Amino acid sequence: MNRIFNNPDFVVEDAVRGYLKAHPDILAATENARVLRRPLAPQKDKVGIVTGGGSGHEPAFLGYVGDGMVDAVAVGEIFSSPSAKAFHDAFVAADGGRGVACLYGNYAGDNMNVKLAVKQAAKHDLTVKTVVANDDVPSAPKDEIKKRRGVAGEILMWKVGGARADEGADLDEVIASAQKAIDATRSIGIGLSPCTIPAVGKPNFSIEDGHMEVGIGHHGEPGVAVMPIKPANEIADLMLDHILPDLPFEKDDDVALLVSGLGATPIMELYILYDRLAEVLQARGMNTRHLFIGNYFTSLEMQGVTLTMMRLDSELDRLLSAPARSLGLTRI
Amino acid sequence: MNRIFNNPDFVVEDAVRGYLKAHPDILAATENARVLRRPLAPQKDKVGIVTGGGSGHEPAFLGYVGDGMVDAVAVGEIFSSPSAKAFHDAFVAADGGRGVACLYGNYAGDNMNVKLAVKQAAKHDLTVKTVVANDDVPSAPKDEIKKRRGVAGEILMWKVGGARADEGADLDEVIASAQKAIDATRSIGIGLSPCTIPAVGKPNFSIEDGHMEVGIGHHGEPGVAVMPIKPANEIADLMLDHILPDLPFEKDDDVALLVSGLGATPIMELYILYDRLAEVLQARGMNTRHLFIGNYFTSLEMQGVTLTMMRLDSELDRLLSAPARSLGLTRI
Amino acid sequence: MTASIAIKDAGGLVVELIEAINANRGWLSEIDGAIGDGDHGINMSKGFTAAGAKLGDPLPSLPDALNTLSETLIEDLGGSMGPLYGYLFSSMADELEGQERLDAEVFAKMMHAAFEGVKEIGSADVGDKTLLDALYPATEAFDEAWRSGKDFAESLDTMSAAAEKGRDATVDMVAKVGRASRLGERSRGVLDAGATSCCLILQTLAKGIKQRMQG
Amino acid sequence: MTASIAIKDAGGLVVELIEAINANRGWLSEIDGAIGDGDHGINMSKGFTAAGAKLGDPLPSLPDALNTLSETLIEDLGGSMGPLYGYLFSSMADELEGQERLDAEVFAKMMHAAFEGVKEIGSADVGDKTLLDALYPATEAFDEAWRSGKDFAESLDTMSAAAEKGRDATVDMVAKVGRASRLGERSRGVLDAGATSCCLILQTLAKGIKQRMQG
Ligand SMILES: Nc1ncnc2c1ncn2[C@@H]1O[C@H](COP(=O)(O)OP(=O)(O)O)[C@@H](O)[C@H]1O
Ligand SMILES: Nc1ncnc2c1ncn2[C@@H]1O[C@H](COP(=O)(O)OP(=O)(O)O)[C@@H](O)[C@H]1O
Ligand SMILES: [Mg+2]
Ligand SMILES: [Mg+2]
Ligand SMILES: [Mg+2]
Ligand SMILES: [Mg+2]
Repeated sequence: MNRIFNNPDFVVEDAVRGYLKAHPDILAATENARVLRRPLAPQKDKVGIVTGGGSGHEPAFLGYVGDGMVDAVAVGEIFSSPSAKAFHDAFVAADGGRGVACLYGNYAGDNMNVKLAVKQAAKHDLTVKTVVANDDVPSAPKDEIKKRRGVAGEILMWKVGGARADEGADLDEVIASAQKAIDATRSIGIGLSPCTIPAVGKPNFSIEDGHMEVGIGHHGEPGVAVMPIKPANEIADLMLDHILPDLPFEKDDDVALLVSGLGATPIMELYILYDRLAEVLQARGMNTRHLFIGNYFTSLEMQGVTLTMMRLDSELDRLLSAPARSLGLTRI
Repeated sequence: MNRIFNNPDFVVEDAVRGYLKAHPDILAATENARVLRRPLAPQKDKVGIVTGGGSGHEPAFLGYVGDGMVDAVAVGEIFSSPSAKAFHDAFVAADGGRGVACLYGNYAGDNMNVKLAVKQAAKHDLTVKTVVANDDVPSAPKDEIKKRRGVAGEILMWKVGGARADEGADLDEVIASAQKAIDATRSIGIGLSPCTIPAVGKPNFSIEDGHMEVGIGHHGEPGVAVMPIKPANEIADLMLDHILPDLPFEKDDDVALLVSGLGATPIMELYILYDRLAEVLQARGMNTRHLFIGNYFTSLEMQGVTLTMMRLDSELDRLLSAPARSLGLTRI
Repeated sequence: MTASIAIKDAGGLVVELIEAINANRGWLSEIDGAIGDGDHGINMSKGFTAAGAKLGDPLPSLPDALNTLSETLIEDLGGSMGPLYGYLFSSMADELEGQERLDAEVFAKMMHAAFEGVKEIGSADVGDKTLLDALYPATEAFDEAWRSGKDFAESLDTMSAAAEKGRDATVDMVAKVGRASRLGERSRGVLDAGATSCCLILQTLAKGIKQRMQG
Repeated sequence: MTASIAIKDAGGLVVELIEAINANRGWLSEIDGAIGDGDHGINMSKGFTAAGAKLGDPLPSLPDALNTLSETLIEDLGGSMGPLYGYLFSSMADELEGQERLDAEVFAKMMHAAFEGVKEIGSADVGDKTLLDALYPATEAFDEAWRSGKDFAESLDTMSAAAEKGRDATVDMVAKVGRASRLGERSRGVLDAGATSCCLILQTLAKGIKQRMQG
């Protein structure tokens, strides 16, 4: 394992300290070392947006704290939910008096910790409502859609929720828009190599050389199939075959597209993939109105890629277009 | 090799096509498939800024085409100089009538091809002047400074040159500012794992597990020492030990800092490193006025990191602050 | 041998739990690596070690020590283990409230409370290949042994054996919750990490209580 | 056996060069991998193959074929090989201008011109562990063999042997230019990739010329 860290048990602490030193204009500390906030948060009379999750997915989650995005974030260990207290303290850091929308991903740990944190907040009359992202198509069949994991679709959900809150919407309206966003979003990941948590010191799973895992999760959760690597164009087709029929996405749909590397995939390969995705979507009569290509939601140094698509209505389109400024996503 | 491509001999073609489809607002095609330009280029009465280099370093080089940055770029094969014709055609694409500044990195192939291209351009009365970046400290001793490679310092040179051209400066002034920029810049890379060119199909060199190569080049060119990996803090110290005395950087200097991953290094590790860099620079009384952390100049899926520092005077400070908009670097 | 121990002197049981977890850190992660993400030992070790640093000297009473452990897990650890083991230990501590001695009756209640606590927060069922699959048979076995006339120490031995049998039975189960559940049939054939740590915890508790009864 | 070949029928020599490069693509990259970046075979193969596609049918004359190869390398290939081999082949073609037959005199001039062309654009010296270290001894050896009374074919054989000796001598050299030069002493002990491809090219030319003389 050839990696850069000091004490493997404190990589998160060390990295958070670096983030705070590097970006004082975007990230501010709170009393809880595992909670960061926008310098402007809590913003009076705006619904607070909170998220949180395990580390190792940078720029997710803390990189989406910013204007028009997330107000406060709870930071977990590598690939592990933040504590209930961290979520709770993030709620407090984000609350401007109109309640807090906690928009997070569907993982057992996050579910439990958020549940405890929301209970705790209620004791202090802080209203928190939640939307749990479940955009990862291969993680469960459609009739068990509530079991699906949340992946890079969360970013679009935060963008929508953050923009809606900026418009002055109340908590229920923000929650409704964020829920609509994730309900209209589908993702799939392809894994090409595993990753190593520094404290573990060895890869968290294995993929045979020359093979790819279709439907892999952000922590290496197994996918639906392992097969010899196909050419980029066929990988693109395969990914679309999984997500297009699931929503379904159809002719004349306006869509947002997010292609994210999992960490170690060369950026040029994302563009090789996009070249085909664009071709197919155009041939199918879909209209890509928002496009994000890069390392938006990673898994340490895993190789692979995720594709996320959202079907837009005029509201989602408007909210995705609204200005935002965070480390991971900026709209001017 | 678990990677995403179609024909390994056409990864550059396929990726360039993807870039053009993805970012029509930032990148425009030219008649030469290996030359991209800003949609606004050639801009009348502005000195044109051109760069070029091998592919596999994304977002370098094409990701720095944009307003306030580079007007046209010549795109080479993976890790291989663009052809003389590509450089020449990029000059033509960038020329708004006041000449072209070709700001590129010191590699044998680039030197030869630029030399041929400049000759060719002169035949058509197109004046091209060059600055060749040589910021990579470990690549040659100080008394052979002209032999040093150009690495991520090129990005800061493009930013300075692009901003100066935007101010309406003439060719000699742009060249002088870009030269000043690179003369005030020092870099060093640490390599932790090799990378694989798809068409080669196996790693381009090897680093023993648990070891790091100090002073490694962007194509895996050997560094000055291979040693067991040190903790992040010691890596930071070691990097500073190489570059601070070389310029030298001193107390009360205003500096710009760029920490770039080589492709597969998790972003959080760059921040772990930065945490220490910031501490040392502050202790030494230096003032970091511009900071860039991320995958700014990569080497496919290599693991490792480069550190680049520029000592600022008021002109360089002003030019780095000027607005810019490109895929790799945006300043509002 | 007395059939109970003094609660206020038994805070050391938590120290022994911490030691047991740290000693098995690598093994627990390895088990988690087969069908999970390979961090169970790290998670547990980090949480338990952090709690250890807060126990203080002299050691607090058993319920205070359990509560310190629980709070540290819930507040600082996160993950799944924070809430799950946090609830497990606070539920145990709750049953010690108002007690001076830990005897078989109290221990039986602690086990039931622990089981209910984990079940409530985690919404998993027995058979889902989780730590419940060590906890539940252990709870039942202790009850039955005690009711059938075995003494406290013998009942603890029966419980330890049942925990181990429960743990080993997870090999044949298909995971229904947690990360491993996405594997479906492919999750069969290996131990569950949480059941393994739970078995370890229960056996360490049993051993520590028995030692204190002898002392 | 005649001591010259008809230039206008000899465009096939370039086809043979392309075939030789493609057949050795992997080997050339492997050599480059030891102290360079492992792409020499890929670079050469891509450039030469692209030129092959432009040669047309029927094949052009030797100088036209060499110029097509040169232009393709310079215009399309890039890297170091584009300019270096581009100049090498255009310099050779220049010496064929106005000639009808390629004999030993003309070939000697081609070799000298090739050497000067590569030296000019690359600014490397003999002994720097580059393709010059195959090209220079080959040029000298051909000259000397011809001057000492050997016939064209024998002189070509002498040249081929010298190119190979020059190539092998790069093993003991320390690279002074190109990527490998950063290795310093560590660049000693292995072949230079460019010298290897250059030797291959010269030997393929020699063999092709000899065959045409027999035919
Ligand atoms: N809902 C649940 N109820 C009980 N135990 C659970 C539940 N979800 C997961 N577990 C247990 O957690 C263990 C994994 O723990 P750990 O690896 O520390 O967390 P994570 O899965 O977040 O990496 C599993 O082996 C399983 O026993
Ligand atoms: N200045 C030069 N003059 C002559 N030959 C050179 C020069 N620079 C490099 N070479 C040759 O180029 C070869 C490497 O070619 P190649 O691998 O295709 O290019 P790159 O180094 O750009 O990857 C070296 O082995 C050497 O023989
Ligand atoms: Mg985990
Ligand atoms: Mg090369
Ligand atoms: Mg785990
Ligand atoms: Mg090479």
